[in-house]
Amino acid sequence: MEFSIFGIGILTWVVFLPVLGMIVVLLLPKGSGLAIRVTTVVATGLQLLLAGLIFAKFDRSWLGINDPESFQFVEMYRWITVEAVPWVGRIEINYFLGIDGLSVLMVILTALICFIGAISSWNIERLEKGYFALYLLLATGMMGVFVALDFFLFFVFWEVMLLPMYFLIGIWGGARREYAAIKFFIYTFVGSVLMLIVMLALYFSVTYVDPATGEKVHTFNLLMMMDPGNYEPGSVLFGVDTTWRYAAWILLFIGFAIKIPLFPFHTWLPDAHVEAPTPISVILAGVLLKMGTYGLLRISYPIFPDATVHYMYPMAILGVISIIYGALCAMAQTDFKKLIAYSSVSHMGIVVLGMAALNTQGMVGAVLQMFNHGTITAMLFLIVGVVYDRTHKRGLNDFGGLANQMPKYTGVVMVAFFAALGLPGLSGFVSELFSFLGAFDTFRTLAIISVSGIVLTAAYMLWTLQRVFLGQLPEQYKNLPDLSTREMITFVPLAVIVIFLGVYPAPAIELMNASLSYLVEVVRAGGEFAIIP
Amino acid sequence: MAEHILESIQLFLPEIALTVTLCVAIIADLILKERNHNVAYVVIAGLVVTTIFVFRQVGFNESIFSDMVAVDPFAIFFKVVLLLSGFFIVFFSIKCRELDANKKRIGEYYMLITAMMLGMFIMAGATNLLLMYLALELTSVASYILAGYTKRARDSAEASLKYVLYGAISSGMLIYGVSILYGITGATDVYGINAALQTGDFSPLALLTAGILIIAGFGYKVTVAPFHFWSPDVYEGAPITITAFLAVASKAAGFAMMIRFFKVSFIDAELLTAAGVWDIIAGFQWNIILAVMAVLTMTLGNLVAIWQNNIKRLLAYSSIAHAGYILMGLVVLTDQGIASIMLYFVMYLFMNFGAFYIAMLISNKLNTEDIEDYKGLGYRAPLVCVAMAVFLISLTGIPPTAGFIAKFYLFAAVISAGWYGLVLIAAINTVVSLFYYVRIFRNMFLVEPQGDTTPVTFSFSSKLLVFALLIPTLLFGIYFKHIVDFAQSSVKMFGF
Amino acid sequence: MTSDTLIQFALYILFLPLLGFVALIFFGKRLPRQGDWFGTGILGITLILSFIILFVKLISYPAETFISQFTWIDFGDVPFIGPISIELGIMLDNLSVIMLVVVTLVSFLVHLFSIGYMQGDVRYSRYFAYLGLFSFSMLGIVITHNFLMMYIFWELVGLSSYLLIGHWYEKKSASDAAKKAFIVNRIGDAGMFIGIMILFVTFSTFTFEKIFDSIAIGMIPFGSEAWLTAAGILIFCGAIGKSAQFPLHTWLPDAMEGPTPVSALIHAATMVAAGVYLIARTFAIMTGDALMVITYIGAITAFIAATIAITQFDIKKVLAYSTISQLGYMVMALGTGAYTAGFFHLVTHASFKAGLFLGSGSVIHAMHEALHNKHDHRTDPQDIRNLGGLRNKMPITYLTFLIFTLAISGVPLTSGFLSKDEILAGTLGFASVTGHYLIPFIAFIVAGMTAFYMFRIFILTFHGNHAEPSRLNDIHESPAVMTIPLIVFAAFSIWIFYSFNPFGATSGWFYFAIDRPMSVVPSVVQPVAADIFKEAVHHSHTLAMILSIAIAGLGILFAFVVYHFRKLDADNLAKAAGPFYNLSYNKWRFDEMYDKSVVNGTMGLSNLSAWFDNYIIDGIVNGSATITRWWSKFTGRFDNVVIDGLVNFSAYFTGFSGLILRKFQSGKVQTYIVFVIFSIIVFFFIFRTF
Amino acid sequence: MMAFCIAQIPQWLAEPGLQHFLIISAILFSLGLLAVITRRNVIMVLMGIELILNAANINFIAFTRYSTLSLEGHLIALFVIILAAAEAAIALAIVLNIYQRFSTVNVDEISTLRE
Repeated sequence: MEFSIFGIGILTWVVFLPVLGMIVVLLLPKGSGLAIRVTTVVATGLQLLLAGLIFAKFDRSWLGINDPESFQFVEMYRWITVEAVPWVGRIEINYFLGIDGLSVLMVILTALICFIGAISSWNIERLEKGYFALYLLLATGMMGVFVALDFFLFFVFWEVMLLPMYFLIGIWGGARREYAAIKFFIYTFVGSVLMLIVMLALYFSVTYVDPATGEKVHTFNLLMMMDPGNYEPGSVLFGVDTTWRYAAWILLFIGFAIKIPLFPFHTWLPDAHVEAPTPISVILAGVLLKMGTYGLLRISYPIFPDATVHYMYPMAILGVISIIYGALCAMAQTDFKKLIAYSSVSHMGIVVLGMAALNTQGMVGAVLQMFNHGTITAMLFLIVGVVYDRTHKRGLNDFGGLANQMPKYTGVVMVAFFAALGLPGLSGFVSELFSFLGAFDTFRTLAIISVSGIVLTAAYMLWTLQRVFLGQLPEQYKNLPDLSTREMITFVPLAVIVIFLGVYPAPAIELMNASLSYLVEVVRAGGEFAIIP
Repeated sequence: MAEHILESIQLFLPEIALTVTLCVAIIADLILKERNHNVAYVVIAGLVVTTIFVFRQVGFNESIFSDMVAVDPFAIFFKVVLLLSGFFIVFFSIKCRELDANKKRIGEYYMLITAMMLGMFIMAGATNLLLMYLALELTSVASYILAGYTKRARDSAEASLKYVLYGAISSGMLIYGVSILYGITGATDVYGINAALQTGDFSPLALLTAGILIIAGFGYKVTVAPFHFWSPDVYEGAPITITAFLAVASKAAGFAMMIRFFKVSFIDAELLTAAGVWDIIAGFQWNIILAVMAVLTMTLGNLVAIWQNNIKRLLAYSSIAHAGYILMGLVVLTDQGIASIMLYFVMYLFMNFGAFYIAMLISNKLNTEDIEDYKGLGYRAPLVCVAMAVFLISLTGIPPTAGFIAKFYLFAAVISAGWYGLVLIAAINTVVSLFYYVRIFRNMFLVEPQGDTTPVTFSFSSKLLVFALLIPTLLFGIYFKHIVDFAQSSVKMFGF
Repeated sequence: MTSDTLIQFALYILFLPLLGFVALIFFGKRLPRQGDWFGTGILGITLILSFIILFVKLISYPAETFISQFTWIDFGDVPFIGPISIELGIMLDNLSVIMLVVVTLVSFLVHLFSIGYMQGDVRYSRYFAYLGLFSFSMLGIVITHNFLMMYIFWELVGLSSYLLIGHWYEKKSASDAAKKAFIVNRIGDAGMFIGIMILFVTFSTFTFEKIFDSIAIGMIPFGSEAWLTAAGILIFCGAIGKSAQFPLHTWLPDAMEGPTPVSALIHAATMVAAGVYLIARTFAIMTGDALMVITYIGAITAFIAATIAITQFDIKKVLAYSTISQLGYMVMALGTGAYTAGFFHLVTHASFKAGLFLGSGSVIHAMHEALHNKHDHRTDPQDIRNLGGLRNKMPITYLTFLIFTLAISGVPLTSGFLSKDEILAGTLGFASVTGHYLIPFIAFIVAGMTAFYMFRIFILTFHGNHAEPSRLNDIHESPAVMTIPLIVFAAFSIWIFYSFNPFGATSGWFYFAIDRPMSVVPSVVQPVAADIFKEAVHHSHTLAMILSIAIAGLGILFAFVVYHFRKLDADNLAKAAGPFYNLSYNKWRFDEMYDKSVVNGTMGLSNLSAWFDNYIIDGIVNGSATITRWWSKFTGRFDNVVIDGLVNFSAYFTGFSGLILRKFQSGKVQTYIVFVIFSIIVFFFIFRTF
Repeated sequence: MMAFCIAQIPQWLAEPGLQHFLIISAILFSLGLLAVITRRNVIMVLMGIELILNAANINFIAFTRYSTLSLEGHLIALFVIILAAAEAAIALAIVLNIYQRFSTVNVDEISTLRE
């Protein structure tokens, strides 16, 4: 499956369109605020368009995961090739892009959320130029992570996203923005340093023989790393179920768990969310968190199947803890944004539980949950943004009775909230259902415990609904305006997706079903798999 | 004999060119009436000539003056690095307001720089302990004076005093150690020493004494803990240009000398494999000592840097930390390690000079070196501050910048040699280093300007220089094939 | 008329209300009269359709089951499990077609009633939209053919009930009640969800028949009957939630905060009966133990609720508790195996209980106007102590209410008598087979109590003299839209619709249509076999009838003695009862108990974990909070330091050690040299060994 | 008689061995360090440094003398002496400068740059 525009692959376009936009933004003269905004929206809009194209052209039956033949829209160019010297073989770093069932949904999500975020960034006043430039750079970084198939490239994109985020939170954030920004920065940086070490270890363990020249080649190609045959005998990560492999898996896992964020690595999230400006919170919750789980599925699972199976139970336990713990913490919050931040912890816990189950339902549930959580949480943060823009308050107890004052708004809120608490007919339910079904198949007790999470979620969501939207409207809010058209534009697409996927999720599931089933086979084949009752 | 000397001279042209430059500079300084940076241009011309000679040496792998100096890819690589930094420093100095106080003696300043260059060139090539010592002294003596060369008299006078005392003692230890080594092996050139050590009849204790004393001597030059104590004070007191020069060039030269000495004289010819993994003669595990020193250095450098408010001092500590990282490359005893060190120096040159240069520009304009005064600068001088941010990010080692590639290759070398503990410590240190680097651009961007908010503008040439440093820093972050090739092909030393 | 047309009709029935909902939500305000007639009309159509289906089905295809399904999600051939594809679809059998009529009928009449009752409400069109949504979800439950859809609509009725209870959400009590209803239901649903998971993981399908068939051929979850029983009980948890069974019954009385027609529709006739319907649907896979649990839960519920109903003064609360009690009755009936009787009671109860609620609604409506004219906003129109003597003022309401009361008390010639009588017979039969005589005992007690408290409110509302006679002049009979539904319901509370023999339903069409399904569970865990049970019931039938009539009469008599002829003073009785009275009056203190244990427990836990998060987790990563706070206290530069990147302990530690280390940099060159020499010596001694 | 006289001279003094010189140089070296560390006066510190260098010189000479080596040792010694002179010159110049600035040559008091 190939597709290119002006001879440049579609994935390259998807990834680097925002950078083009950024360059334009930077070249625009000072004070041309409108032009800057338009450029951003157009750039991300085109990105979304291309994502739609990918969705249309994507072949549902191709497997991907560790089979280079069945990746789609592949682009592979030599990026860095350091010729062989006596002491190391040839070194290859490739510009290797491609997507399969696992990543296609994430690509679409990223494009969508970036577009929505761009629109909701409209009313950023301070230093527009810097803001939108960084925003676009961020978009590129995120998109790149989801399409890169070369570990080096993956890592570079992963890091590229780091700094824009730091500045976006740090400059345009709330009162304690510096604290939040640095916290986010340091946590993530720790994670990526650990990842770097594993990456290098892998890189020295994996070689393949170039058929052309017959020389040994070290490569960062993820797919090469997934093939046990490519591991140098005697190299550190050679073999199965070795201590080093376990260690490497754990390092990687911590790196990703920080991003997810999984209990107990989650404490950066509430701060970052509370301080970040609304569009950035949206990006953060909508896309960034997914990079963690995506990383696990794309890298840890196929490369270390043995370790994955070995650690599936601890992983699931962490997932369950996150589900319940996150929900409990959310219940205790009085800050609207913080509450939603913790709800993210809880919902991402479901993802982890689902993918720890190592069966198709679980995987599908997990990845679908990644997508749905992306859309739903994006809505939730936009919702907070709306009241915050109008009143500059976020306290749950500062409000009440908004339902009468802002009916449209409340309608949107209803959709988002009930989707978040997993009401059937809305997308959240489907993904949770399959995650739990999958989990129950593998570890019953944990699944049963974690189901209590859905009760807690209902509790705090409804409580919030009651405190903010029901009851009597305080005097000072008697003339709050309802949603503006721009805000409606940000909400409607998300709401439509949430409802549609709730009623008929098949289109989304078809995309990934084949790949994920295959991933399950790959992983289970890699390690001693046992059902834990 | 005579023709050998003549041939040798053929290959000694770069150093000779520098010597000539030195003399010309002195004369120029005498005859030129008005006291300004004219001498600088003489020096630049000299450096250009030297560059030409250096490039004519590419590909040679000889030992000249009867094993006194080696002209091999290794030396040439470092000479290139030194020349680069030499050029930059001269340009910096032209821009530096700090030096204007005693314009009268500006000529001396440049010729001393040339002298340092000469010394460092010889350090890069020297294969004889005596010559190493002499070159070291030449460099030091010149830098003693340069350290004291500025208007902020008290500080720099103190700096130079500390420097001279500390330096003299360290070199004393070095030469004492050398004397013992001479006694053990009966030779002063590294090949002879190596040959003698191969036989294996020597008292390890004596060798250890000699080795540690020599390490102390070299350690002072490359500022690795626990022999680094002079550097923060000197770096702070010295003019910023000299600080930069010491932080990059003399460190590079010192490492070149150190690597050559340790590699060539302690390598075990039997155990030398084609895979570039070499082992050292039993009896003196200097690489363990260096490993300990590396850990100490990077940790101390980073931890103390957190507390600095003076940008020069902060960068001084950061450069100590970097010395620690670099040392790892030597510890692992592989050509790959050495290649990564060389690569590191190229990257380090650009990013560190960048940081120093911008610190200098800012102190030129705002006349401050205090990080607290950087608050909100990002809004007053966006271009320069963004550049600064890039340099700092690069120093932290975050892609896509040169710094990342440098660290990447270094860590790669260490991991492939199996020193996982060491690399883990280094990684943690990298995270720690984030604290203070971030603090600088946090002050620049995350804090509103206080008081004076007028934009700060810089001359075109200044900006040009900034770009000259910025572009490589970013370019090598995403495309580094050739530079790596160059480094890897330059590992070759004469003899091994 | 072919099965396809029936299926088509069924689909219309299902989706028309949804259409109504969507239309009213978006364009409600713009429609004439805010679209009340639009909504009502839609329900009218569905009512007609479902009557058609009922007749066609029972006359032409009494034995068939029609299914139409489509593949919702197809996982293809799943590794290590085999092909999984999830079908959604609808199923028409006698059970569902009868239920269809019940739901649409009640819903339609309630719509009609609401037009009068909700006149001039702030969110008039929204109200009808929600009614439409509810009808849609309820009908979904009725005609689904798989557990997944069952669960989906199960939750959706929960949603609509939430929305309707909270219709007047300006009142905190209302929004509280709504929240409570949803969450309590969620608890039950969670159980049901687990039950469904057990079944799906075993059979990798959701459809009833496939699951039943595979159990019939001996496949059971994880190879043990215990899991099957567990599955049964867990699914029953859903019913516990929805049908407000003990111990999750507390939400229903609070739900009376909603508009009275809503109470009639959702919280009396249909949604709460869904639990019973669920048990009826899944009866085949219920093991003996599971059924035993169900029986006792039902009995306990019936008893507790009845005891509470006796002492309440709020007319709607009394009706609510009587509803709970009656639901308990049905559940108990199904548990004992009196399948048909239980379901039959569901149907009859639907009409007369809905009627009772609407009746009370009409009373409240009238009272409300009266009070409004008097500008009296303190008096509670629902408190029976403020009522009385409305007999002549509202004759239609009075008469219909009388019929309903008779019906619920199980007086002959009413539908209630037929069903209740069957249930009592069932319990007796069950007891005679299994020896659990507690069940029939409770059943009869409850029957008596029901008669008593129903007549209590009846008398206090319509007989005697009004609390404030002057108010009587302002009280008028409700308009036709409200009285017609009452009359219809009253009609449906007569025996004739169900069986021509007023003393036995077994000969009626209902028993012909509905028969207890064959149990599919393995023989070792089989419940009492149908034939044995039938036999036993047959023997105890007459006894049951006589007893029930006697006890009902007794209850009614007692009510009249106390409240009409005032031969006994209620207050003295209350005093005499003492602690029992208080217990009953305070609803057995369930709410207090739950608040203290569950609610406070959860909140405490959540606060604890929040604290834990801020101070410990953030602490460990961020370092111990104490140190950080200590830092901030002693050097007031916490934020400064924090911002400088010393966020966390590691950072704090880092900074601290940096602080120590830099002390070495004393500035004295000789000190430096000392360090150098010292470290040289140290090195020397460390590495001497090499 | 003569022989007797010679016989009187202790053997180790008659022909001192390598060790003796090494010991001397070691002692000198230590003394040099001691001076460097303890003396507060810069001049004294410089003298200490001279001691260290000369200790090295003694080593070189001794080694050359007591082994069948070339004259390298002597050569090196010469170089060292020269360098020592040069260093001393620079150092003294700096000390002078210091004295002008601080009007003291006490090393302890010259410690404004620290931490």
